[in-house]
Amino acid sequence: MSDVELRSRAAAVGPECGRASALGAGTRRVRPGTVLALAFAAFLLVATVAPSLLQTAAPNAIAPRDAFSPPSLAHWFGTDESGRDVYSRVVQGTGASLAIGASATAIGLAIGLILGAVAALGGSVLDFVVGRVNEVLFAFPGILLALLVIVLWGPGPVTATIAVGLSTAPGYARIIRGELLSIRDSGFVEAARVLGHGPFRIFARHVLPNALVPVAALATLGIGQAVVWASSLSYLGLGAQPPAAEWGAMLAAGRTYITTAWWLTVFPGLMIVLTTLATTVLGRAITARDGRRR
Amino acid sequence: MTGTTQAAPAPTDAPVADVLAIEGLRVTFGDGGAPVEAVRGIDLRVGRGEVVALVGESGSGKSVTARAALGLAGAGARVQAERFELDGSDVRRATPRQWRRLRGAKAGLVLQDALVSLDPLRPIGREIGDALRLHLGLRPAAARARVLGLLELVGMPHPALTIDRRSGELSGGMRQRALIASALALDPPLVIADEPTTALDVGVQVRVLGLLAEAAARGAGVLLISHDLAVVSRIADRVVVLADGVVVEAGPTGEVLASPRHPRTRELIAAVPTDVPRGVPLLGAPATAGPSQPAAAPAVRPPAPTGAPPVVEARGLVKAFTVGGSTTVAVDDVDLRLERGRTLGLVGESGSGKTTVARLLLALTRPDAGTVRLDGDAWSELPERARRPQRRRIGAIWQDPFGSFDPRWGVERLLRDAIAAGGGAPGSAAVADLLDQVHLSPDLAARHPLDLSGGQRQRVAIARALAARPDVLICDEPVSALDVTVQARVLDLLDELQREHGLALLVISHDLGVVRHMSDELAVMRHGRILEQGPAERVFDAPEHEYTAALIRDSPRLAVGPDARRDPADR
Amino acid sequence: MPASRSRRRLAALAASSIAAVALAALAGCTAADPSTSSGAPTEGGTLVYATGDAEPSCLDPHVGGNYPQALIAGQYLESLVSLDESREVVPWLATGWTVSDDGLTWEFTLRDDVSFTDGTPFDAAAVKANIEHLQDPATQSSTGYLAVGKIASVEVVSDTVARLHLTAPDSALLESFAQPWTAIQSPAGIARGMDANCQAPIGTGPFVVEEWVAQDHVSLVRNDDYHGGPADRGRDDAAYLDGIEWRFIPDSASRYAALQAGEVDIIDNAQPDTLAQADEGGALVEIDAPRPGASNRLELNAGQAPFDDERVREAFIRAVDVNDGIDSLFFGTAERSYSALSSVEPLAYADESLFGTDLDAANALLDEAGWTERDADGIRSKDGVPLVLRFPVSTNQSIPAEQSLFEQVQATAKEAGFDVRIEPVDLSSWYGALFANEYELVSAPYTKIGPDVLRILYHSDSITPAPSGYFANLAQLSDPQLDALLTEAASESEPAARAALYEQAQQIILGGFHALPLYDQQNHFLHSAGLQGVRAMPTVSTPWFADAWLAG
Amino acid sequence: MARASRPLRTFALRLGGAVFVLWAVATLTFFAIHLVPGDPAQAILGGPGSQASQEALDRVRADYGLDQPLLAQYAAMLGRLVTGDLGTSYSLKTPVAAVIGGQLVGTLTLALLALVVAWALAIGLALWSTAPGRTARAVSGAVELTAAALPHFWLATVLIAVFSTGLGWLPPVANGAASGLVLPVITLAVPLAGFLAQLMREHLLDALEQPFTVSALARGETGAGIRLRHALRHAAIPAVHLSGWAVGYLISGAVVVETIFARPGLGRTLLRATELRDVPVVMGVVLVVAVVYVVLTVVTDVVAGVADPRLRRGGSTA
Repeated sequence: MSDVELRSRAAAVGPECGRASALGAGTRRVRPGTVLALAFAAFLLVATVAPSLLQTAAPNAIAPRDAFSPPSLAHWFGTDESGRDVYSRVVQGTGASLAIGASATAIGLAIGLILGAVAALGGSVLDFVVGRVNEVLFAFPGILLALLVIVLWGPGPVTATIAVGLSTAPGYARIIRGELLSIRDSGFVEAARVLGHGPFRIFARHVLPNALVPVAALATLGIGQAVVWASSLSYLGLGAQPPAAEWGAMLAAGRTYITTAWWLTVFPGLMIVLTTLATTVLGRAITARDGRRR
Repeated sequence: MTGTTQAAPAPTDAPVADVLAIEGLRVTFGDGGAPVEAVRGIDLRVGRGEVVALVGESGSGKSVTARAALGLAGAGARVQAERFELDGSDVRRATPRQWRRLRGAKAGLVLQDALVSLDPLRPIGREIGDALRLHLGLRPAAARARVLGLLELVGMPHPALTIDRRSGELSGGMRQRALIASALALDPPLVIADEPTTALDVGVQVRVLGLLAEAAARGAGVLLISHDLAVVSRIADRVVVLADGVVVEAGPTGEVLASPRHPRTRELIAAVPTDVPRGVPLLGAPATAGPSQPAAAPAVRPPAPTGAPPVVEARGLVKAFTVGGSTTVAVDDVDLRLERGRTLGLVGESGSGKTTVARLLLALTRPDAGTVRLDGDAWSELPERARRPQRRRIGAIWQDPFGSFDPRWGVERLLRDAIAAGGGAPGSAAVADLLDQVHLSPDLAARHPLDLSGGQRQRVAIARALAARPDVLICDEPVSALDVTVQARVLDLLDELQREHGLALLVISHDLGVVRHMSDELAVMRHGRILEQGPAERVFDAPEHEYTAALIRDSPRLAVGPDARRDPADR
Repeated sequence: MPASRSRRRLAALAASSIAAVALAALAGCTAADPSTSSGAPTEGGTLVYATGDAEPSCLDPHVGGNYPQALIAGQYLESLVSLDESREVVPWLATGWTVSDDGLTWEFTLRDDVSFTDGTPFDAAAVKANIEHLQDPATQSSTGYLAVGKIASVEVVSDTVARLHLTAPDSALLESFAQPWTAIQSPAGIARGMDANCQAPIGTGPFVVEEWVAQDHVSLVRNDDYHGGPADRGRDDAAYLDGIEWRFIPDSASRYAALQAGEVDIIDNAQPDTLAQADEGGALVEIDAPRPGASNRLELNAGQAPFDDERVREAFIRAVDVNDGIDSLFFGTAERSYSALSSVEPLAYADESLFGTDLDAANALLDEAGWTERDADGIRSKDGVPLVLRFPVSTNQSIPAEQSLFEQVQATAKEAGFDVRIEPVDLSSWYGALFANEYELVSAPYTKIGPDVLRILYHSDSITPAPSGYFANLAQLSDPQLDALLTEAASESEPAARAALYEQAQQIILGGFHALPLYDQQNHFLHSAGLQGVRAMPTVSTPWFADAWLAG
Repeated sequence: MARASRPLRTFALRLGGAVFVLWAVATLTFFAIHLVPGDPAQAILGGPGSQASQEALDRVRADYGLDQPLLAQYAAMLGRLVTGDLGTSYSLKTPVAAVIGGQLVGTLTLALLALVVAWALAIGLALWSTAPGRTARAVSGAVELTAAALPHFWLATVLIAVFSTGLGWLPPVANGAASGLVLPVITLAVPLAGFLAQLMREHLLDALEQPFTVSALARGETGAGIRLRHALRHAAIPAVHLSGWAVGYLISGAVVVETIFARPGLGRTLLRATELRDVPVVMGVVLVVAVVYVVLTVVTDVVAGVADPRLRRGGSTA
């Protein structure tokens, strides 16, 4: 019997008992994937806080003579064009990359939150205005935004981060607005008003927390995306500054040798993907818990 | 209204061949390690032209049984039966492919809410036509013609227009008709209707039942699933009462109603509020009730000296909504008085403006005209800032308590929050006490509403409302989402609490039976206006307005005599 | 494939007959070039050329005047003179020339049998028009403008004789006229105005600009009436090819892939790693033609601290180690240079001893110079000022391998306590940083024929920026003695004396540790074995297709 | 009559909104670019490193009104824009309209094809992710995320290495033929497909939990039928709303893709113009992109509205 029928059981017996819908959906149970994700997250944490614990070599020590050596026991991920140990650089790059990813996402979220909140809670006029502002941001090709920011303040991780943050903001704004609207009109906000709670308390205790849960899930996706974005800037030669070992930059630099030395791009790329995977799985875990409740 | 019925009504007294024959049906959900047995060996028979009502509370297994009859119990379910025949063919070993051929052709399904049971993105014509397409491979044009016929059959107004509408664009009644039409598309020998009338306005209820009765009259076997004995008793030839996955009682409707043998059956009968006079508890002592000590809430206030202003008084309330250019008047010149310790019932069909009135009284929306006064003082005119400290005095419970709980909060936190709002000390003692007042065990405090049953949730909602020590409780459709038995207990609880705390209640419902049972005063509302208002008994016994009369006539009551199921058909 | 060795052999052969050299050139400059053994040339076919250089914003090399323009202009424009493989000046549009004793008057005799592809005859008037066009500020010429800077006026003696009056002797004049940036165009074409002329300049060359599809390609078609060419050309007739599709493929990997896929017949700016591959593969043929003029080198900005102190400059040069890097990053396709000039320049002076790596010496020098304090990372500082070297890198100008090499410079310099800050930026920001004098290190290639490039790069006059902010002396080397030498050399027509002067000049530049030479300006072409008869012009190493053909 | 005026009002709002957006985009770009270091006059005179003489600079400044105060220049620019004049490119000396006109088609073809392909891929992925069994969902989920996490430049290089250099099936760079479009389109489409699929699968799963799937099953509908005829529509609508954003995303991607595959197009024009500080061209490209975006959002809103009448009541603003 197809799984449609399995899942539809939720709806089938839904009206009768509230918890069936929770049982019904397969997405909504803690999965082994979550455990793996946590493990990887732990690795990232260590790599950020104390990279030296994980490194097998000095990340920036050059050794031109053994450049381009493929993965081996000596160099797990091989060496790059300057003979630096790719594995150690990948570990080294974790901090920088996550910093870019996280802070870019943070910037995007912050702006998005402000715009979204104003739009959702500020009345129809503000909503319209913010809507346009959002469209303006949307209408700007993200890359141009990035280029402008970079030529304005010079290249480097910071500007790259700002650029990426800015260009992701409208997306967040739109989603947050939607969330806030649905919460604003929800029964529990009404109930809180009836109990005589003030608007700020309601916003702080009910609206915001509930809006943030799905947003958190978004953010997890955003981090990986931001790193990828930054790497594209590095490809255009505007990303992190050498010799900083940042995944995006490594990806961009290694690209030249993709046919001769695959390991230069594959491993940093893998880290980006795995990070996105891990964060997303964790994000899903968060929302799954929340999702049961809506 | 039913228009052209083509097939000559099959004589009901003719020997009936079973379209559904089930013996020893067991359904177990192997969720995780501990398998849950939802249905534990029931026998069920539906003959041609026969309406069989499968009645029971939530979790009694009735819906699972119905699904099983369609092979939709779910992949997680294990279905066993000694005998399982659909229109004569054994389906115990049926493959998914075979099931698909049976569904729709041999058995049609009518679900509760057509708004979600029909794909909101597809015109109903297509939805109905699907069955034809799937089983007869009809070309769109041919299918359309057939669908139009079906819409005629179910008495859909202007079929030619409605056929291209989506369910969201239709009224509840029309939707339900469409849904039934899709179930009848291939004129299946068996029609299974799962709560087809729950939460529908009584008028619509009657018409829907009428359609099912007609289907039976045309020779189909109808399996009608409901928690409300009163509703099904209208048209059911036989009643099968389920409890905890077993049949506790079965027999001709008349007999079962006249002389119920099993306590669960009696409970179901007793739970029907219609015609039970005000103040008489429906189910005697609440089943879940513990020893109810005197409440910690303030003692009953003395009934207000006559002449004292009503707790809540609304004068000339008017509220209109403008949705993109078009304006609709939701509430039109409404006057209401809520006296301390008494209950005002407000009844009307969906869309009559009941809820808007509630929101106006709660000062959640500003009236365009008119005022609401609280204890004679200004209320609706107050600036929100000034009103806020007073708000706790008017509590509210809604049809969907779940939606009124912050999804992130557990029972305890919900109640503490409310107690604090009422100026009380939010200790766990207070929480336990509140739960006790609504006859819930204190250890529910630790749970999340998600893990509570519908009835328990509504009790928690009531507890939260009480926590703020209100003078007035506004109940908007407090029970319409609940099983009758649960509904009965909640109603009894409200009564009890009113007596304890001298609350003034406003009970809003589309179900006149409920309102009448609860109310001292009664107001009938339609199109935003109060049609008539007065002492409950008077309004109910001698309705001044024809509409009121219709409401009274349609409100579900236990039918007496086997011919009961005829009457809806001739309207 | 040690190109340099073959070049030296060439220098030796130089005396022998021009045509022979031309052939030998092909033999020498190209790895195992089949064309030497191959059969008769075949007519027809369109060659697809893929360039990695930026797309010019104007096809007229008079305007602005950069290498991308030179590359393509060489196909439809001709110069007055050219160079042969031994870098001797040989006739082209001018059949001969004489110079007065005071070196202030030059007389050029012109070919009388040439006309521009618009029918305008090529004559002295045309030469006059072109030189004036170069000198007109409205033309916005930078390279050609400098080349003809000393010409006061042009006198049309007859149709075939043009007399040039100079303000000062110019020993580099002929070399200047050999450059594509001074190539001769139809006066009628120039008269059309800049916009039209930029779209399709009209020359006398073997091909004619047919159309220019922005960002995609320029189509060139054969000039059927073409005859002659530079004196060292083996033939006299029009090109074999029907035309050339000149494509712009900025991404090196794609460019190489396109060549492998046979989408294009020849690419320029071939990357070291792909050269190495091609070498193994054998299906592709390489032409290694280093650009003349300056070598690729790091300029040390002596205009401000810390490099205003020679000891610090020497310390830096002693500290960095690039040899291994060059080997590994360039896969042996580039040879370390120890000269400020390209190795193709006969007057290039190299002194390897100045550039030996010696970390101890470096440290000693820095201590001596007062950069004694060192922080946790080992970065030195003096009076609290850290030893920071800002190094803006133009991502448009430096290939990945070079940028990686800079990272290695960064890493090795750090050991001595230098904090090298590599700043990858786009071209505009790069110039911006230079103009604002916000750099201590910079790599700025400069292509020009002849040692006179030294005057442009190291004469103190070149420190004072043009109104636009541009200045060429990025080392900000200001040395009266050097200035004198360069000025004198520029007007010294006697070869031996001239050579001596330039050698002294280069000794000052290198000896003062003002620049760290890396390698010649890399200029590698890769082409399919099917393409034959290609040569790189000895002038500025642009490809010459008039004698190329597509075999089979 | 209130009913009659409504579409008019909404149209007026839309139009007003669109104009506002264009104005804002123009303004932002104008001032942003003028904040950027680099002298426009120099950009005009041969770009970076030009040795233009003082008089030349002065003349150009006068010609292009660069000696005017910034606000005056801004006003002049707006004036030109209103008359539909995008000005003249600094570096190419040709009308911006012509410069862009030449590139627009190429980029739009690329972007729209990529959008279509992305949609196809996304639908496939999303459907796959709802297939029976945990593994399908897990694997497809991983595939979606990986796809979404692929940088264009990396994907492009790999595709070239495999399909051009390796297998020799497809040309590595644009050539008039359609085959030259394949790799660029795929490069652009895959990461986008990753996004869309993630979005759709969530809604797909939700839709499959709706009661109407039960009714459909009860009619004898097949699992596939449920997915294609019912669930997919529900999943598609939110994704359709994204299309506007998607085009912006694709054009950003086009910068890289067009560079790698040597395709003429807006992306490269934009990149080059920014590097050369060619203000008019940057402005022109941005405006064109904005127009495309605005038009597309309107279209998608209409499409979504047709697909789901519920959206027409109380339309969304942001």
